[in-house]
Amino acid sequence: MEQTLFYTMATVTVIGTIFAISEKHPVHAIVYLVTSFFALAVVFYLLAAPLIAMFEVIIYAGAVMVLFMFVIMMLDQGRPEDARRPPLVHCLPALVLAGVILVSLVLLISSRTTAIPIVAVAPHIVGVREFAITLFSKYGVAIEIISMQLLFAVVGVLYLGRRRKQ
Amino acid sequence: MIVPLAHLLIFASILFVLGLICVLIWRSNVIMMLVGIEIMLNAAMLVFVAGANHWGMADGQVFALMIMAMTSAEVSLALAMVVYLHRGKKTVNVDAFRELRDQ
Amino acid sequence: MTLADISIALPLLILASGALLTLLGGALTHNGAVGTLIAVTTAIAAGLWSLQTQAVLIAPTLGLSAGGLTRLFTAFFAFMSAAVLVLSSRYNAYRDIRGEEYPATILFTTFGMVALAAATNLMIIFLGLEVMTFGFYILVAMDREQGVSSEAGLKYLLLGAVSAAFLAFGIALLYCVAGTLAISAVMQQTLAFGPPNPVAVAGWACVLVGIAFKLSLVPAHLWTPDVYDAAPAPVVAFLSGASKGAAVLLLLLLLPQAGDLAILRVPLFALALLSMLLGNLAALRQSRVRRMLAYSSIAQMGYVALALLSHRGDGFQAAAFYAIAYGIMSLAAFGAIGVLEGNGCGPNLDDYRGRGYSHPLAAGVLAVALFALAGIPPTIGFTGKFLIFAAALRAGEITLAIIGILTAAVSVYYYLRVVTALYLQRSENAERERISVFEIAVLGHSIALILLLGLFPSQLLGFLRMQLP
Amino acid sequence: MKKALELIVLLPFLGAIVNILLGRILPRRAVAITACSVIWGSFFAALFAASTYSGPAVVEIGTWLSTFDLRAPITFYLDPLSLSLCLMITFVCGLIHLYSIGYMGDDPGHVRYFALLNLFVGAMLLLVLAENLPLLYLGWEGVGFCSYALIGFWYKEAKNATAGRKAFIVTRIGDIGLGIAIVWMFKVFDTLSITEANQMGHLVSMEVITALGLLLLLGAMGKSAQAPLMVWLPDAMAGPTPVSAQIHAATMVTAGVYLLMRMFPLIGVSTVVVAAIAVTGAFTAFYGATCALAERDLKRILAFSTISQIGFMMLAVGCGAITAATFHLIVHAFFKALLFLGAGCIITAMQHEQDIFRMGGLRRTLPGVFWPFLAGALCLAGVPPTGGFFSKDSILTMVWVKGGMFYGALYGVAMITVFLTAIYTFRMMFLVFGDRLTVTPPTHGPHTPVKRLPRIMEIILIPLALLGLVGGIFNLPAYLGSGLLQSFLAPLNVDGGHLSQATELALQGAASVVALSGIGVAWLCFGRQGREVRITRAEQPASGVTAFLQAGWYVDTLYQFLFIRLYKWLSAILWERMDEGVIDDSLDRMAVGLGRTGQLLGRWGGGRISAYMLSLAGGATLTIVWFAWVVL
Amino acid sequence: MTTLPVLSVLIVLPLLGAICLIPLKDREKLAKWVALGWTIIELLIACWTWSVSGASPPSGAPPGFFLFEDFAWIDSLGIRFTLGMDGISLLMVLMTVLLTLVCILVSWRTIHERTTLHFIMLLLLESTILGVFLSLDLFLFYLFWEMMLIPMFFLIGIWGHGRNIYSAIKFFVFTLSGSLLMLLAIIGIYLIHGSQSGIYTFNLTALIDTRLDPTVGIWLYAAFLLSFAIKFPLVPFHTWLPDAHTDAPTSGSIDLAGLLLKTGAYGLIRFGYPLFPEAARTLTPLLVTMAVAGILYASWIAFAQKDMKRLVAYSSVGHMGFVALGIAAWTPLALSGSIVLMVAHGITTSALFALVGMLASRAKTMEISAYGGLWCKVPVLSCFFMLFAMASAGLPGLNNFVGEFLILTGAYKVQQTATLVAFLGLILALVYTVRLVQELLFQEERQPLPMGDATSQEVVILTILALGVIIIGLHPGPLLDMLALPVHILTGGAP
Repeated sequence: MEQTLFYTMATVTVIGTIFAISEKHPVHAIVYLVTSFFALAVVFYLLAAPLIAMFEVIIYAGAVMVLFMFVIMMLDQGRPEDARRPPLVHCLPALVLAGVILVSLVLLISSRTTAIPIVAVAPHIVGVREFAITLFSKYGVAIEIISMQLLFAVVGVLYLGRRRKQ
Repeated sequence: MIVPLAHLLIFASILFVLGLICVLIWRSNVIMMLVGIEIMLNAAMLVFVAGANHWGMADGQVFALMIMAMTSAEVSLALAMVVYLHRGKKTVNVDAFRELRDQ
Repeated sequence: MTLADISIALPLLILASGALLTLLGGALTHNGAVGTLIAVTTAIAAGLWSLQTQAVLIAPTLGLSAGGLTRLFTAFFAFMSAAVLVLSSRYNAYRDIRGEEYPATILFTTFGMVALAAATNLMIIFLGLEVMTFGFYILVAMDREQGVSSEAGLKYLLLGAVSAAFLAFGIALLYCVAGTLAISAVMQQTLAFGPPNPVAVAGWACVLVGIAFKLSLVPAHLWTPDVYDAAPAPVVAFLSGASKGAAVLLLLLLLPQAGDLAILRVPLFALALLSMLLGNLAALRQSRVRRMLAYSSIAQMGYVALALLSHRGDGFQAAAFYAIAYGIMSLAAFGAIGVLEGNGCGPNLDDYRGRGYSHPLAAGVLAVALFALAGIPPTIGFTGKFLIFAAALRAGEITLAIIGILTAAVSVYYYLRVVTALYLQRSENAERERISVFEIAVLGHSIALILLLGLFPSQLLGFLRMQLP
Repeated sequence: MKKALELIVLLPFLGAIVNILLGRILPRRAVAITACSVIWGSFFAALFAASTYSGPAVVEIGTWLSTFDLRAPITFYLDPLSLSLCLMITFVCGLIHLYSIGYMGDDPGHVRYFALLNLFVGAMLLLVLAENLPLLYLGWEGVGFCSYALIGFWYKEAKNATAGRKAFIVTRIGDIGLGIAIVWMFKVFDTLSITEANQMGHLVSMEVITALGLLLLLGAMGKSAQAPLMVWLPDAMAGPTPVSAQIHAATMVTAGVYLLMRMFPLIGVSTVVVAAIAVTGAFTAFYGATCALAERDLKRILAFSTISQIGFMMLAVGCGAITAATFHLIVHAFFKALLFLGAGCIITAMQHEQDIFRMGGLRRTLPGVFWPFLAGALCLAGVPPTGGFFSKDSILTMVWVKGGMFYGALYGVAMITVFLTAIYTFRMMFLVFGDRLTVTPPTHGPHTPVKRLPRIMEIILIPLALLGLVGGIFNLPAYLGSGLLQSFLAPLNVDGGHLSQATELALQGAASVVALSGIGVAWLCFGRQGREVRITRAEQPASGVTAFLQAGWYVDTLYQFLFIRLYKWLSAILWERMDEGVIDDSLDRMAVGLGRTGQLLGRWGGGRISAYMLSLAGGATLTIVWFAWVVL
Repeated sequence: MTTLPVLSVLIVLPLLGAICLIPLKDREKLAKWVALGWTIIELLIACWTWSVSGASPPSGAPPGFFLFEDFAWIDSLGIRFTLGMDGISLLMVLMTVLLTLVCILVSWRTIHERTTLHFIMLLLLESTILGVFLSLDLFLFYLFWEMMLIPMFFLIGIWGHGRNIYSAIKFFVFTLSGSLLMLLAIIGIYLIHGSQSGIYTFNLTALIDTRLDPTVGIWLYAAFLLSFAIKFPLVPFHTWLPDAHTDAPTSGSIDLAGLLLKTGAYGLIRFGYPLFPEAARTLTPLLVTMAVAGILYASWIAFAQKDMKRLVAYSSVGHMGFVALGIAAWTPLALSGSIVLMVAHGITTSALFALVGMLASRAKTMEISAYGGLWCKVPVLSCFFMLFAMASAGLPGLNNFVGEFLILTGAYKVQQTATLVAFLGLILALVYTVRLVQELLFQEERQPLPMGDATSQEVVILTILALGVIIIGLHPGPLLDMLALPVHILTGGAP
């Protein structure tokens, strides 16, 4: 059951992403992407990370994508008549490079010599409590750092967004 | 573990590469490039979560959270810059910005 | 949180609170000088603290370390940022970059570097690196009067984000293999002796791509000239000196813990080779001084890669030494360029004509820095190159050493072009040099360091030898 | 003895130094007096040395080059040969110095002149007295330099300067031979001492000795203007006439002969060398005589005759007849100096006209010159019983004594040369002194030999004439008593066998007949009637044999084409094509190429973010693929 | 007295002098006198070292060295501040201080702008060159070896004329390319020695004992040789020299010809051969070929030159070919000859450059064809010119001859053919010399040039050099004695 759900969701994610990147219209692309992220959130959930799944939905599919949408609208990129796909010349090298990378990665990952040890203990669900303990004790500094970064994102954006002096 | 780790990793790799493709082909639209970067980072998050699940540790999930926070900061800055640049050139085509180059 | 924890984390705390204070002070007084003053004080305080603090290896609970390398580089970053702040004050006034955001962001960037330096696990490393880069995204684009500077910012940001994605993906793969983020464990398990683990190898490939971008190694170097060209000169000094140093430090934190580095040899080899060749060749006919120095920086990082590659011959020490050396040299070079530009000097080589006589101090510093970059004794650049090539030969990297030294010979040409313009060519401009006491102090210190560490590197070397056996 | 030797050499140098340093502030007369007095001082020192001479002596004066196994101190070797040459040199040079006072009467460069002249004498004496080869070489090059500077003394005319240059370079070619011989000798003998080397000949193979001998011969060829390096001497006449007399007739040009005589104990054992010397000498003697036959320039005639006479000396050396060679060398110095000084008088009197076809009747106008000149001519032509006759005859005799096909042929050549010598000598005599001045040169306008000569110039001719005429007493043939020089030089001689008095007399008779018949021929051609015809004919450009001879067998032209042009051409080619063109340009091109490559590499991407991305992704691809390749 | 580190003082003093001059930027007159005083002090110290050259060697000194100083420096890398003086260095040091004095005097009136800077550069150059001649530590040697390029670069570039920038850069890049490879070789031998003995050191005496694999030895030596050959310069690495000389100011030319070129030869003698005896022997044919080619080729080309300085520059290449030949022969005689010729050439060529500079400063041209008939216009200068030209052509009794003769004598024993060919070079040398003399001094004046005869200052300069020419030519004994011991030791004799 879970496996089936997982594979389904994985397929949805991949297809959604493919649609997103091949869609000529940015607004549609964002919508496909939101779909894909929802599916990904399900995968996270299946991987015993409910918190991350929540954040994925709230932050990514919610805030970030809305931000994108907002900017698209603001820059007036949402008009369907302007939208066109990138020409094949642009795609070809990208596809070749990406294809090669993918093949190599897949070969490496699926190699029989892959020696990621199978954990002996029974599948262990990481609970919110454990997550929180790890987050705030072990990686307390990381919180500090990331908070600084968010602060300075604000600073930077404000600085850039400030009207130029005449 | 519901599925083998390798499957998860391959899934993530596909996502990552799709993101890369998006970055590479959408030179005509910087917003789509940013979207591609988001996809790549999501792939990374997926790997972290898979690893956390595999090892039964929370570290990976924490890392995923950090990535999420970091990307949102980056995206906001990037979008601000796009808006700022768009004011000057009225375009989102990245290749239009090539005043800096070797003569 | 014990006292030891606080003692170790204090530089971070100082910098963070300093950044906030700067913002606050600027907002309250509407005077940029206050911000700068606070920022400089903070930076110096952080640097001093880290110099005097005890050598405690790992903080009990925070997961930060205070080993020798950490303290050395923390001080390096902190003093560097103080110097950059000092240099910026007049330059920014000239370029009309106002506000407390600038000093605060410098501190924030330094904060990232210091975090990276103190890291004991990959997460802090990653975050520190990203914070640093994030700070630079802002700094590079700060000069809003120049349209191109935001273009540079965009280029840096897009490439930086992609490389960050690579880095994250790579670290994730490593995590999958090792099951932990602690550096030593990850390094031991992913680069163990015996047949390599394919997933780990894939992870390392991605990590290398990310780091190549930070070090601006070919083929991930293309942003460098553009950013160097457009960013404010002190920012370039900081970017070139400190951020490269941080990237090198990252590798120095990781690689010595590894079991077997053999698998990384060929990629590093290629990166070093291409960077040395391309950097030095592309700089030859540059007409813009900053772009020339950008290519030079690419080449210099090629030498660092060569040093890292030669880890079996004390290459890590050489790399660490050279990272610091390069930091000081670029501080001097771009500091001097900043002063010259503040005096109305244009970006082209031709604009530098005769500045050696009309602006003797700044031009003198620039000339010494260039000779140092070219590796002419008795400068730190020479000693650094000497160490690198000694390491390369000791490790048996003879081919690369020979190519490196030949490209170094070629590189002399373009450094000399600038010196030529400064001293050998004439121009009619007879304006007086405007340079503040603080700038003189900073540039003077950097020159003194270039010469003194070049002639008497014993102490630094001995220290590095202890840290990186 | 040591003091005397030191004085002999040092005095001239002293004079030179004084004149160089102080010449500009000293009065004119003082310069001349200094110059002359040091030479005469040197002569008296030589006389003193001769009077106390008791046997060969090696005297070390000071150190010079000395390191490791190489020893070349300043050491003099006084033996009969060097002593007699010293006497001759100081005496003749002393006279010439005196003569110069008159000759250089009002020339502005007199300080330079006398300084160089003194320097020359010093160097020449050093050459003669040197006990080791480097020291000899020092003198050797020293005289070469002085010759160079003095030939080009009137440097403002390019021709003179060029002549000096030519002399210097051509002799330097010969010097190389000497130089190589020196280092080679040092290699095989481990010594540079002449006396020691002369005794070590048996230690090495004959091939080496032959090679050494030929190298020395090359040196001698250059210095003594022997074929094929004789081309410089006629041109050297561009210098002041006393210089020609001193350097290019009496002393320096005989240095080559002296060198061969000096080294004869070593090289004389090689038949090849000896034969080569003899052939060189005979051929050069013949060559010089033929050229002199057609030459019109008074000084050049004398120059060719010098070449020819030195050829005789070489021939003598080639026969092992050291005494004969020395004898002729000394006597030749007297009469040739005489002839040159006389020519100097004539030329001065004729206001620098040197073409003998434009002279005539000087017998009456310049009697004080004519008679000594006649004496000199008789000596040169070998008319008995002048000194010239005896010295030349002793050479001919020695050639005869050697016998055999080879030397027989050489004897024949020598006899022909004697004949030719008589002809050209008296051709010159008749044209210069005979009859009266007939032709008024169209270019020079009418000129009459009115210029009064300084008395001293004519006076100097007399002692030289006397010495030339009676020079024979130095070495009378056996039938007239003992040969002074013969016994004096005995230790040096390689005994060439004995000759009955009858044969000797017969040979002398033959020689004198040949010489006299030569004079006769000259009389027929250039005497009273012939003179007019010849002079008229000389107005036309020369043709045929005359032209050939006048051009010195076209040797100069040949060298011009073969060496000089080629050298200059190649020099320019090497510089422009090779040095600038290939070596330097290839580096420049490489530099430019590197720069261009760099430019291309820098333009990679052209500022487009997409290209930057592709580059980054490409790098990533390569890395990952490479890792996959390695691991799988 | 022995406690004072004289050699370090010798090196540091000019450096201090240069620093002292910096504040005198606008007081050029004073700066000149200070620089002069400083060089004279330097000269006196050098003479003092000469006076102790017979003294017994201090403890720890390698055989043959009578002054030796050794201080700790970068211990972790085995680098020490080791200086030593033997006869060869002494000679070179004397020449250096003398020629620097000459340079200062030559520049006295001819440098009109940035005078103080000029003197600073001269002092810096003196210091670094002295360092090269005194170092016994390879690292230290290399340090000075490269440092000396900087002042030279500025001398050519700032006060030069014509294509001075091109020439300065060419000079720098050329010489640096060679020396960088040498740096690799230095590190190489350091590592090999370290791995063999366990002691990592750059000390020359220690490194001499390194056992080298033949192939490795050859490669290392080749790198050294390349570096020295460029400095020498040997054909075909010589093309920087004519340009550099032609465009340099007089003092630059003097320093370049008199001192910089000598460092190449000195390096080969002091480091090249002793460190790699076997490789040097193997590569001797190469060195000999380059030497002989240099002698012939450069002398030949010199003939075609139209520019006086360029002609003298090419003649330098030819003379240095002789030096190289002597070194290649590596017999006591030839080696002493080479060293003597280094000194002799230093004096002669410097004098010629000084003279050419004096002429050019009057006539404002370097073209040979502009001159002519100088003898009657400037007799004193001409007289000196003749003297130095003849010395350069190897006239016996003058200094060059001593060197050339010893070289040829010594080399003939081991390199017969090459020596024979080298003899031809003597002819070629004479050919271009007399051409120069004739076109300058003799013949009619070709262009009316404003000319005054030598000033008293010029006479002083030229007299100093002329005395050198004549004294060495006639009485080389002291000089040869000075060299005897070190040369003996270098060529394998027991100390």
